Amino acid sequence: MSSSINNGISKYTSTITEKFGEHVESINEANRNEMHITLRQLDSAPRICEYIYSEFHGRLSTIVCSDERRVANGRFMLRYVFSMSDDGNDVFIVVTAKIDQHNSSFPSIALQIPAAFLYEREINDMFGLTPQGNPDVRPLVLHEDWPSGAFPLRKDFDISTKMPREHKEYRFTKVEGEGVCEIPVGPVHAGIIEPGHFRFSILGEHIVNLETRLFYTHKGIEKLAENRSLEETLLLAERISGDESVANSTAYCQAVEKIAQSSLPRRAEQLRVVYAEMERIYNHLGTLAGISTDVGYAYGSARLNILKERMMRLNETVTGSRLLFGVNRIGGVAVDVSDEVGKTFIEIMNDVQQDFEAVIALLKTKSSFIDRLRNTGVIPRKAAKELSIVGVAARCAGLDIDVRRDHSYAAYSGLRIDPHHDSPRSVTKYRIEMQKRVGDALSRFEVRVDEVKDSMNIIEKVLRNLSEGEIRATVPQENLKPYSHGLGYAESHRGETMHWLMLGENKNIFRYKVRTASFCNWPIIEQAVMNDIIPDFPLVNKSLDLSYSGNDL
Amino acid sequence: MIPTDAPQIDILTISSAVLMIATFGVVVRRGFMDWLRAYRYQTMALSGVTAIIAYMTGIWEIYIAAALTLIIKAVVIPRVLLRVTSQLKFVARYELNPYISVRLSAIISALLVALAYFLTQQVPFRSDQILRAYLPVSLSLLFIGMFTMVNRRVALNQIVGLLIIENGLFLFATALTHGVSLIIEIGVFIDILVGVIISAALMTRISHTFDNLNVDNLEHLRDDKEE
Amino acid sequence: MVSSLTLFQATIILYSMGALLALLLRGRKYSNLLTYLLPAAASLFAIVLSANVIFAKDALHISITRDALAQFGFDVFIDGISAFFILLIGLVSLAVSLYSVGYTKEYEGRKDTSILGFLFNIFILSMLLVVVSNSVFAFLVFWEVMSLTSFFLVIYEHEQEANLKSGMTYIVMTHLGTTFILASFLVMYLQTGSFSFDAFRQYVPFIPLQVKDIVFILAFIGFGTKAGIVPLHIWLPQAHPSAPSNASALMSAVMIKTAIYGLIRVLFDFNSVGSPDYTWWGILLLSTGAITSVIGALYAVIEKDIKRALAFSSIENIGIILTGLGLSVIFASFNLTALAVLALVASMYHTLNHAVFKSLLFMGAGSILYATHTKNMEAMGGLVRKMPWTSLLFLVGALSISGLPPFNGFISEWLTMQSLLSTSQIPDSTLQITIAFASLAFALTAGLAAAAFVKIFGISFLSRGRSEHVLHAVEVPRSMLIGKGVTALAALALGVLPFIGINLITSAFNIQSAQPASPFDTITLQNASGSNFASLSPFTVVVLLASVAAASYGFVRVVGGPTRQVVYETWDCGFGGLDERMEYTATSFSQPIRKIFKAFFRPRNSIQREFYADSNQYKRKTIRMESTTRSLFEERLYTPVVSATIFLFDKIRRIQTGKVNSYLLYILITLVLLLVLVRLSP
Amino acid sequence: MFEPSFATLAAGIIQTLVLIAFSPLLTGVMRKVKARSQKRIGASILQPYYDIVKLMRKDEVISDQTSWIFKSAPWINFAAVATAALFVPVMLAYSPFGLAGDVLLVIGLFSLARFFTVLSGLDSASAFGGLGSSREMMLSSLIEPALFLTIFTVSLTFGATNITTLVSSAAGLQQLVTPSLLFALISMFVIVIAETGRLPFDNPATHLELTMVHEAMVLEYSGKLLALIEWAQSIKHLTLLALMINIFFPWGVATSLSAAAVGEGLLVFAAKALAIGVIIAFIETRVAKWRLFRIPDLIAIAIASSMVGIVFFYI
Repeated sequence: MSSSINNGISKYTSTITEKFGEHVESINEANRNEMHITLRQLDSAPRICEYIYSEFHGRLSTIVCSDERRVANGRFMLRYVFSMSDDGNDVFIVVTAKIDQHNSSFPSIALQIPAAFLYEREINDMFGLTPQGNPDVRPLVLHEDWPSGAFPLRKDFDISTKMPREHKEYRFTKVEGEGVCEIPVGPVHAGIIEPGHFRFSILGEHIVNLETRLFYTHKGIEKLAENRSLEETLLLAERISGDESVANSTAYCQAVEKIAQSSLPRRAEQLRVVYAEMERIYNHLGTLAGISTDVGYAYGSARLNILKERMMRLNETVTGSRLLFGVNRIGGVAVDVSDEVGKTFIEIMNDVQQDFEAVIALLKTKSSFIDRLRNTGVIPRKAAKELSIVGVAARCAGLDIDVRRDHSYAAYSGLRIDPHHDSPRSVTKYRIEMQKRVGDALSRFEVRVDEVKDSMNIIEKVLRNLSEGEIRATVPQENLKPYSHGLGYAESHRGETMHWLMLGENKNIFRYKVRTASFCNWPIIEQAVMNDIIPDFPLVNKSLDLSYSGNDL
Repeated sequence: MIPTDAPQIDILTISSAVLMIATFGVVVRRGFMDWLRAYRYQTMALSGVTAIIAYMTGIWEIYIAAALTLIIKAVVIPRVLLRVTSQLKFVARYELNPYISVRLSAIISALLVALAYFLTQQVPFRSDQILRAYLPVSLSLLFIGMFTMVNRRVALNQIVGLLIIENGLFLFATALTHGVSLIIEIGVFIDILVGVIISAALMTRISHTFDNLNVDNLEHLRDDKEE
Repeated sequence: MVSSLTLFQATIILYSMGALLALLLRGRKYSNLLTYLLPAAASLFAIVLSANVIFAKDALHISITRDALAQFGFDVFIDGISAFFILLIGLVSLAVSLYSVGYTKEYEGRKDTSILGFLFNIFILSMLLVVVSNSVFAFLVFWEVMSLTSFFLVIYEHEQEANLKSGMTYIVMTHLGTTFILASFLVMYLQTGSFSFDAFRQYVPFIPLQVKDIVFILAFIGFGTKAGIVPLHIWLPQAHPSAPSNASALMSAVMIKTAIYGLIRVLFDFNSVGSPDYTWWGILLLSTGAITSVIGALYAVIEKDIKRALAFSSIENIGIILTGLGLSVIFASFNLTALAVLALVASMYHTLNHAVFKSLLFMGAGSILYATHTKNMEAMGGLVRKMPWTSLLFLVGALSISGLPPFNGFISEWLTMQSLLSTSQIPDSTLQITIAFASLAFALTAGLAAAAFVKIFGISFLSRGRSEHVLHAVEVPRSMLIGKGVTALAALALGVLPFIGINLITSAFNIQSAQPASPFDTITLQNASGSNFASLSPFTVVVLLASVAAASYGFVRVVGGPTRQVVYETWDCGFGGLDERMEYTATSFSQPIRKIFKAFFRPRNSIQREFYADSNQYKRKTIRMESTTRSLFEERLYTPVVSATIFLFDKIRRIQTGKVNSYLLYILITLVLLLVLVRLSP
Repeated sequence: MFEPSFATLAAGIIQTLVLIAFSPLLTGVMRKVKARSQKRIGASILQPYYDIVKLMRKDEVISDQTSWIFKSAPWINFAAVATAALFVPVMLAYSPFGLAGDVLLVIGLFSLARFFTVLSGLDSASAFGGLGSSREMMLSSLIEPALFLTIFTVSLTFGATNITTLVSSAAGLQQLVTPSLLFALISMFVIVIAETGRLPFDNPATHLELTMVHEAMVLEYSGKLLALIEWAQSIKHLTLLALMINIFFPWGVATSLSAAAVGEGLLVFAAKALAIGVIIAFIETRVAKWRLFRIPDLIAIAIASSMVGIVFFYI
């Protein structure tokens, strides 16, 4: 990993110093692509964040709060992470603000940066820090039965505390007007799916408003990780969401590797790409099958599910796990792919690809199928941008966001189409394609189909050019200093996954913040179903493929 | 009420009914691919009808016309259209929002059929069996084709109306004259073929030019949205 | 055997006494009871009177004409047709009178109930006198009395501005109608030289066809206005709901039938439609009927005011009645007598049925109003547990009006459908096809009516109460239940034993038909080749239904053993705590239909969202949804006409100084036009 | 042809019992066909019977918001549908109750059943029930005209709405296909699919409450009441198929009461019902559920088809 000066960072540094010099305590660069701006005063955070958001076009990637009262002179720390990817820059701007421990509130940025809404509510729940100026501070993570005054992510909260249950009421937005009624759906659903509550306000079939309520199965992963060893936490990371095991473990491992400044063998990086794409393929196939089920087209879903099953069996043959558990290790990967396995892999995959293309061709000529998808659940591009949604959901609305390229990791560099490296002709074509996407379920369907084919090509390309050598490097332990921190990220099949890690004493975890793609994307469903009809909701939901488990950490 | 001792199967009326059904199959489709497929069936029915006319009149030329119909209209024209339009995006090939909803246009088409029968009732040469059976059908085809053309917004889908009209004309001519001279027929077929190709090519151009679709416009277009 | 005259006198005297006592006994202890028991007794006499006329053939003809005023005589003639409508009036007013004993308590202490009682009695009496009048003068006088009393009933609650507006629309429209009726009669007078209906009967065959056409058109518009045909229906859904519910019941169930009575007089009594010249009369009636029924049903489905929904349903049913009537005229004009009889029976059966179930439903709606003080369905719900008897009786009404077996609505709709199916015997294929297509409207009406009444019953009575209006609702007094019970029983009787209705109609109209001779016989229709076209025996159906139900209960019991039931909350997806906001509303229920017919309803949903900050449109402070539909007739027809009229009057006022009475102008213009036409006609 | 006698009455009742008893089998076969065509093995074709028996023995959970309507609706539904089945010939060309009611009565009884089912959906005070009820009424109010027009066409052709007359003259028809019947058949086929809530109108196999039509209405039912509803649904399906088969494909129907004729009639009927059931099941796997507000288009096609049928009849 090179430690050369990142050009992007220096550009931002100068502007920030110029504009906000008096508010900034320090600006420093860390972990190759992180630019840390530490503020003198908490009050200046909104201004500087908004500046980065509106002038630099930074995308709010996550907000990390941590209780560092015992470490940094008794303070809560707020870190606003912005992802910068314009002009081919690979930079994360981290705005760090300190909250005095006597102060139990911080200024909200949610009205300026809509994406901050959920983060601020989460912080309000978990740390007891109130976002001043945020009109909605209803509990998000902790439900009505959680007693007030208990903040689980504060360091003085013991994880084994037994909490008494209370009974309060959660207030949903009420739509005024005669004839409007509500449909409460969930948390228990008719199918075998995870819990989540949807509150529709409807007029007949017409959806007037939708509010989601999640976090029914909050697992407390961030709290569980505290004081655990790095290896133990890897197991935890893999289990955040069963179908995103590779993405999450990759992101976690990369965070650790970044802090340790370790570099990986080429073969390990390539294999990480292979596993990540394998995960993407079987999940996209599952989602496509789900879309087909939800429009009532059983034949299509049966055929796609068969393909998904074949891919999952292939996962098992190659890695020993259908869900690709245990493939990543800190410093590399745990499972190697021999040449022989690689060959059969490609063979089977090509076979699947042929079948896949046949099914898709069938689906695309089925007008009853296409008619259901077209113009259903349209994600407005503006909303997608303002709510900082990621992954397929963003790409289907024409937002070109892909962590694999924007903040290229593992062996992804050069594998994705990149406006700054590829030929102008192909880039123009790619951009036109992007602009044409209208954000409906059909776009999502098509984007997923493209990505499946794409992933298959990537795997084939990587496997054919697999470097020789080790699959795991030793991590330089001396670099794992107490209270050093770093960002890890990966593009799961749902989108950008962010892991922020801060080490404590004894190379244990001090604070582990996970933000999956689902957390970012859940709010968009409330926008996507607007003006749609009720029977199309399951389809919209499925086409967005949001995870409950990945959200309810 | 049909007397139970009716004569043998009335092949003429039934074939005209089948042709009618096939035509409805074309009218109610929204997607380009769907109506093309339905158009193929309609043409097959038409060529069957032509063969029946040939059998009834015993003019061998009409058999050739039937075969030509089958080959050119059921095979060549669909292929040409498919090829020419293959690069078109789905948007340009799918009738999202006709001026009159599909449900109403189905019923209007039925009314047009009734009108066609009503008009041809007055035609004096009803003694001619073939004409009696097919004249109203061909007139219906004309009406329905025109209505379809009027009703569609997507340029490519207006061709469907043209093709229906053309089939109606063909039936009209065949039924009325019991087979025009073969040469003329071949000429007509080639004419149509060229027409279709030109219009399809034109459509492709047009939709390329207007391909930048506005999302907001699309939202308004969907016909099952209120407001 | 009491003579018809005595019965007639007794009826009139009792109604008049009821009216008088209502005023005299103002505020006394038993005033209420007497005010409504007298008309109830009078109604009984009326029913006996009609039975006497219909079955004992004791027709009544009284002439009170003085020579000096020969043209302005009060002739009374009760033949079968009149008697049939007297029966209708008697039956409904019996039920409604009983109902009113309890219902008027709603107004006690708030309003002067003696006025209501007075108007109520006079209103029934005037309707009765309309159908027995045998001269133009008498007819119009009583018609006017009927219109005025009903107008006063509409504005009875004049504190509410909406009611005044309804009253205004009503009085204007009804006078417009009267004008046309008057014009029609005047043309008749010009041709026959007499104002007596007897003279009309006598001389009409000699009137030239074109004049007859004019007479018919005028009468059709005039009576059509009263009946509420589209597009002249505009007053009906305003006026009927505004009146007190007992008056609404009378207006919807009976008053609009007087218009049908008028049409029948013109069609079958003054004229004898027996040649293809009259076919277009039938077509006019049929097409108007088809349009009226569909439009009435469409509006009934989306309406959320329960009484307005019922009023729209009345329009729909008038459409069905006119459909039957039109078919009858068409058949008659082709000399298909048996079919003409069938269609007439269907139409009259529906007239009778509609009187029965619509009064039942309006009384039910009145009961809800009585208990909850609201007409808005969105505020109701859960009444089935609070008002079990009312809900049961209302359900009978809803089932009947939806045309479901074994209730009476099914019989008349079945007969109408059979009449429609029999049009294959008309020797004109264009007409056949047209009627076949028109039957589409009829079937659509039937489907929409069922949707409307599922909604009305389901939203008002079932599930959870939607507002505090229903919290304190209790079952209505017994007298109100008896009133509804009478009509519910009639609905069931007419449904299970159609023999009653069919025989009544055939005797009243003095027509021959091969119909059931005994109560349990089947109705049988034959096709052209003499085999069984269709037959129906509702009684057998009821027996079969009952035995199948019993058998299936036995079977389930044997296979399944005893049932153990656990009462639990409605499934809420584990979220806990369903409340009244989480059940379907009336607007939501009808939204799909509204959307499908959006070209007609022009629905608009406007959503206002208020945000905390413009930069964040994802967090809403408030959301407000307004959903409206537009009334095409008001917007496209009446508003332009009214503004044009106002414009015209403005102009006239500028020229002339004096006030212009609009009705006089109407009459004048119409008369002049008519005279010119008559002059021009050969 | 058939003299009213004890034997004909008994035969008529037996044919109805056959229809009622075998209706779940049709459901089972259709499910099996669907499963096979989706490359699944699928449950036994007898599964609907197991379901019904099991449900009948289960306890019932009744919502505390419901009224007597909820408890009586399944019974009325079942009784109305089973009574309607009495009027429909199966393997005989007549039904003994033909004089008591015609095809319009059959439809009336179905409407009665539907009326109560829809009310029961509203009675449970759950939004799902209301959703289902509202959709059901939307569909039925549109199907009504399509159905009536189809009957119009058929009754024109055979000169009756009386089912016995209909089937006898259909069976006696020399000409196998007439154009108007062809159009009526198309229309009838669409209606049967719509009335019985199959794809593309309604997905009987879905678990998504928000997309359901019929299933959403009966979501609150359990135990015996649910068994009745499911069974009634099967009976309705087979009754409509029987009506369609005997009007449009009456070949082989028993026109006399001999054992051979009846046996043959039964076998031929079973074959035809199975064939149509398989066709419907196959269509179901090959079509996606249509968008809710596109469904009227399909019904409009049925209506248009009947209209053209009428035109063809009068020509």
